[in-house]
Amino acid sequence: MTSSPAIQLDGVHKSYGGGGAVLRGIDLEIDEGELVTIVGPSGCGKSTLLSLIAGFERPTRGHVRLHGEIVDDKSPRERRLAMVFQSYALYPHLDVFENIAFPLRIAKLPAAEVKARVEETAARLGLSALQRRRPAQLSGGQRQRVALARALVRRPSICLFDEPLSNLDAKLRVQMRAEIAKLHQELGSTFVYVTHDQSEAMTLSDRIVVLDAGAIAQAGPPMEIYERPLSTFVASFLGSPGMNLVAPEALGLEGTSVSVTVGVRPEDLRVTREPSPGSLPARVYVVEPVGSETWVTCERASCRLVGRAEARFDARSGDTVHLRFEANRLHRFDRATGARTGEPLESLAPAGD
Amino acid sequence: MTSSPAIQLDGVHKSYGGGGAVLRGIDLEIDEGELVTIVGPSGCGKSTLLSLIAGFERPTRGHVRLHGEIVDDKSPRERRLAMVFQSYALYPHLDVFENIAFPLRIAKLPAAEVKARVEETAARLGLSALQRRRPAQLSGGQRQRVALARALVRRPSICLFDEPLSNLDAKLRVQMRAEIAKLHQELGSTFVYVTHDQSEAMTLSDRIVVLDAGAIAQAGPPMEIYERPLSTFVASFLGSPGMNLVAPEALGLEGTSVSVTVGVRPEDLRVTREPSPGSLPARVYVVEPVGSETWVTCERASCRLVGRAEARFDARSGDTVHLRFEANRLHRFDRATGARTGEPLESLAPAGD
Amino acid sequence: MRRAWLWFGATVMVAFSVAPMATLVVASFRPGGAPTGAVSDLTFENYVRVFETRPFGSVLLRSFVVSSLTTVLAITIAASAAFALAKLPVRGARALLAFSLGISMFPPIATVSPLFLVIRALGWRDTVQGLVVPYTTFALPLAIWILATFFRDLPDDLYRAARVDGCTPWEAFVRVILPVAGPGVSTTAILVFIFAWNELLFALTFTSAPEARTVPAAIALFAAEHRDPWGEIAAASTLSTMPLLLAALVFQRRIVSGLTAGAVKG
Amino acid sequence: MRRAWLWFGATVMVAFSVAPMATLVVASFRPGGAPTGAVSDLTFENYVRVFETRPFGSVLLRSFVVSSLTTVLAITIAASAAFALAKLPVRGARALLAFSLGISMFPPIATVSPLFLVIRALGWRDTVQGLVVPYTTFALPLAIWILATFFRDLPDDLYRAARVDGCTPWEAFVRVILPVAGPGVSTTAILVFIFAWNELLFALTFTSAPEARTVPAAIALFAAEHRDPWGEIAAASTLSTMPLLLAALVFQRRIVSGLTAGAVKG
Repeated sequence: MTSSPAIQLDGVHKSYGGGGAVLRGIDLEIDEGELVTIVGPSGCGKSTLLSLIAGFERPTRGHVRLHGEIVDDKSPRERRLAMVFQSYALYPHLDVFENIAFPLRIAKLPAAEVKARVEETAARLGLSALQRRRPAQLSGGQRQRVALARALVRRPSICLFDEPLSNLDAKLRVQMRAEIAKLHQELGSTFVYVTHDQSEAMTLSDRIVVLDAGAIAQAGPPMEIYERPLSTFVASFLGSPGMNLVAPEALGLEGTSVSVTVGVRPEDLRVTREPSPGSLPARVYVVEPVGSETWVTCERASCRLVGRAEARFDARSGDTVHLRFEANRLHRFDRATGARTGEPLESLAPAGD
Repeated sequence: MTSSPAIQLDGVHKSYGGGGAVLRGIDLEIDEGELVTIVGPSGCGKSTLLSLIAGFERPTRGHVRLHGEIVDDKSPRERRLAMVFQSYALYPHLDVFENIAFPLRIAKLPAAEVKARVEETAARLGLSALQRRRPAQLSGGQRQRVALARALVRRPSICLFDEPLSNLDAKLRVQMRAEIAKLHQELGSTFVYVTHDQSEAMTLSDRIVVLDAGAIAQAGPPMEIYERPLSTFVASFLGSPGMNLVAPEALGLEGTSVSVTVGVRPEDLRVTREPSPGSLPARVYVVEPVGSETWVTCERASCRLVGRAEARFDARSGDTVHLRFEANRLHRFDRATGARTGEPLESLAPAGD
Repeated sequence: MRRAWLWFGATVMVAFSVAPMATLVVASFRPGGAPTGAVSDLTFENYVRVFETRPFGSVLLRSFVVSSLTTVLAITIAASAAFALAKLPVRGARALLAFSLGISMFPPIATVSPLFLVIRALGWRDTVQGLVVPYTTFALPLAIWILATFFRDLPDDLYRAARVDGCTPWEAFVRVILPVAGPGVSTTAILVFIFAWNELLFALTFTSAPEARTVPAAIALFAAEHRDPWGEIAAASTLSTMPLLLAALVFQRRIVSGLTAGAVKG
Repeated sequence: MRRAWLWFGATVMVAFSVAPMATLVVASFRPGGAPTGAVSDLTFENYVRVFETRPFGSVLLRSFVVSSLTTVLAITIAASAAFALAKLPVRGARALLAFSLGISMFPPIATVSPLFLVIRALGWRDTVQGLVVPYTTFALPLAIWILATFFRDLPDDLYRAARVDGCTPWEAFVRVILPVAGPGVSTTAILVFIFAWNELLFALTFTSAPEARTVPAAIALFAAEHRDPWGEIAAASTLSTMPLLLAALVFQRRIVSGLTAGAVKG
């Protein structure tokens, strides 16, 4: 292990001829052995960031360093990273064994070692029985495993993941997610994982980097970002359903001197049929049962708020329900800039409606 | 309103030359004004089912009836349904107004009425300002709205949805889901909604039809299916994370004379650091924080179980944790057939470990 | 390395296609078509003679009529056929397309004599249809193939959406598929036009009247005359490329985007 | 309606391509090449004469050598160029491709005379390279275009994956792109081979020795002889289609799937 971070981005800009900048001054250090997810809506530049690290493109300004060394002009081959692609990118003319063996064959390893390492990796990913199949004969989940095996067979110190699970169905996605987390624990490699799915970012990461329009909106451990989002963008991006962001009046709060937007997470907003002390009445807009609980979208002071009710919550559109929340679960943002402006709104006393 | 169901499938089989059957004897009635989701993993035949209703294909055996009339030999044009496609299928050479107007123009409505109805529909879907844009200039969410508007402008009595939200990102998907539910309430049309996403099915539907390998595995209201799944397939398909299905021993239960698989939903399996009366010890496999709670995958008696812990649950892989559940939240399935075999396992007393 | 190849390729291309073309144009402006000489020698004499001593005006017209008719006919048939192949579930479509492509690949020199008997039997020698029908037949398979490739790239849902929206298959074709596949259709039309415009063998065999010839046939027969017609050949050749050049200039963007659609990165 | 069109189309196709082909094959087995007559009249006389009184063996060989070399050369260059166009970010790639396609579309009759001067100056008359080089030049643009279309359809990630796995661009091309695009490459190769095999005009102009001719040129010159060679023309034509037919039979599945890939539903 060296003392330099595994990956270091120094003021990386990227723009394509004519168009605006895709990445605007990214500074990021990723330590040896970390699992960092880069997350953001489509078009935020996250795939470009991965391309720059992988070496498919070079930064317009700034530098990419791997293990301390500037690699801007190095080809992907020289950077010796591994990568898992969204489309899997398996070689359709090769069988599973040869797909996994491909990087070793290119590296001209002796046949015996190739065989040993491929078989070990295949076994680890539960592919031993499929080694002679062609990619076309595999299911989506099996292809995903082959892609993982091909990336990991070289025992790379850095492995990049470009939305690797987004072509799988929901069930398999949750399962593979856990397996990738497990692989990371076992291998100790540095994983950089790009996704647009906040739930993958939340569950997998040591650290999340939220990108917004080519710049880092926030970076930190998942729960820190979740509990203390630095902007309305981050607040609404993480969590499902996302944080409610409304005028203070909608939550029965007095406005302070500055214009603020108040945020409250749906799970912190209890919806009940009966009023309770301090609860606020609201009209039901739509009710969405998810099995273990029910999400209720309500209208109040011309704002929509999503709150949580119990599993078999029975209400129809137009009914009156009651909302309750704890003041220390509120977030406060500047209405103009969207930036977090202070600690949760304890100073604002809930008012009667 | 007629007394016949809006859509009726009578023993519908569908097979393609040479291959096996894609649909095997589907019997289904969908009432006027219902919102029915057809859900299942990829390859279960749900898109074929929609194609048969829309009239792109005809059943190999059995009949499709719309409002009581057999329509097997009618073209999509004659069936007068509307449909929203996964790819949106907007006409790229027409602007938003003309896209929405297209079905009315084909029906040769007078220009003034076309204009009035398109503008009303565009307004309802928040597209008024975009009427002169081409589809290529729209975002994914806007395209989705145009596709919805084009389907609804004809005020169809039946509207089909073929995974309409699967190309949107998670945030927008949740938002559009609520809007579709709202549109259904307002319009009172019959909606048939195909999806592979169980959460869409749970939140949207009056009734869910779960398809498995071309046959109906279960049909009923969302909460009924969620709380009383008739097979392990349905049990594991609905809910996220899906139901744990394990040998009775893994939950410290005595096996009965028949071979059973026991199911428990992750939200019914509390994970704590400290033991409590009746709790079972287990080893942590992987920990996944999702913000509002933490999903913990544990290993016990060589089975994996996912349970729910509080938001900032701090455990590492290999730690020992404790599982607690209520006996009346257990489900029992026949191990061989996967079919539900009886009421929740109250008769089986939890045993010491 | 890559640069060296590029230069080598460019040189070969210049030597064997651009240079001959340029020589030709220069020669067309010189007395007697001498390829070299002083700049002051430039003359329009060859162009004048092409029209004065020969029926080159009617030859140009005939070429234009034959090529245009072939294009319209071939594209109309090919577009419908390609649409059916690409979007409707036609049984044996692959085999049919492959068979017809195979037919069109047989050496023209081998079919020209029996085809001549057919044309003569129909009394179509020196007629427009005597060229348009065989040209269409031979252009059709490739036109169908190219169009089907373009149509196939259009998502199926587009056609299905049009059907659900109340279109008959024909309406869906005319109102949705055809406009959306516009660049592909014009590209194919241009390819067919060029094929018909350049075709020599059938034109030479199926026409005998000087006025009924197309441009390539007329040029080929200049050489068969008693005196040396080099300057006139150059002038006629240059003239014959004019319509193509004009069309290329007018439709430049469409052709480039049509021809390179799907073939070039970015 | 649809059926009627189908029958009409089939009839035209039979009348103008299948029927002449069939006539030709029948005529090749009759004395003097008479198109009709009793079945008992069948003879191999025409075939024997083609080889005994003419150098048709060496003509076939020459055709084969020229076409094969053209194919190998054109595919090698075109595949690399198409790969660069389709997968590497080459500046001006579209314009370059469109320009070269444009060049290859000028009437061959217009370029044949100046090209003749080039060939004569290089001393390439009656040589193999005198045909292979111009053929390659003219086949290249279309070959690049078709191959680039095939390569473009391959996902970018495939190339990127090969690069990450340690390949140089060339290794990625040879070990991944080329094998995966196999059907497209063979289809293009066959098209180029057929073009070279059937080409008449250049072959006629750039060769004069009877042994240096290719098949179409040789057949064309049969007709210029003193006695009536109809039977021999038929025999030679039939023979000349044999290699194509054989190739078509051998590679049948590949050709069909290559030609119809992306063009036909299902």
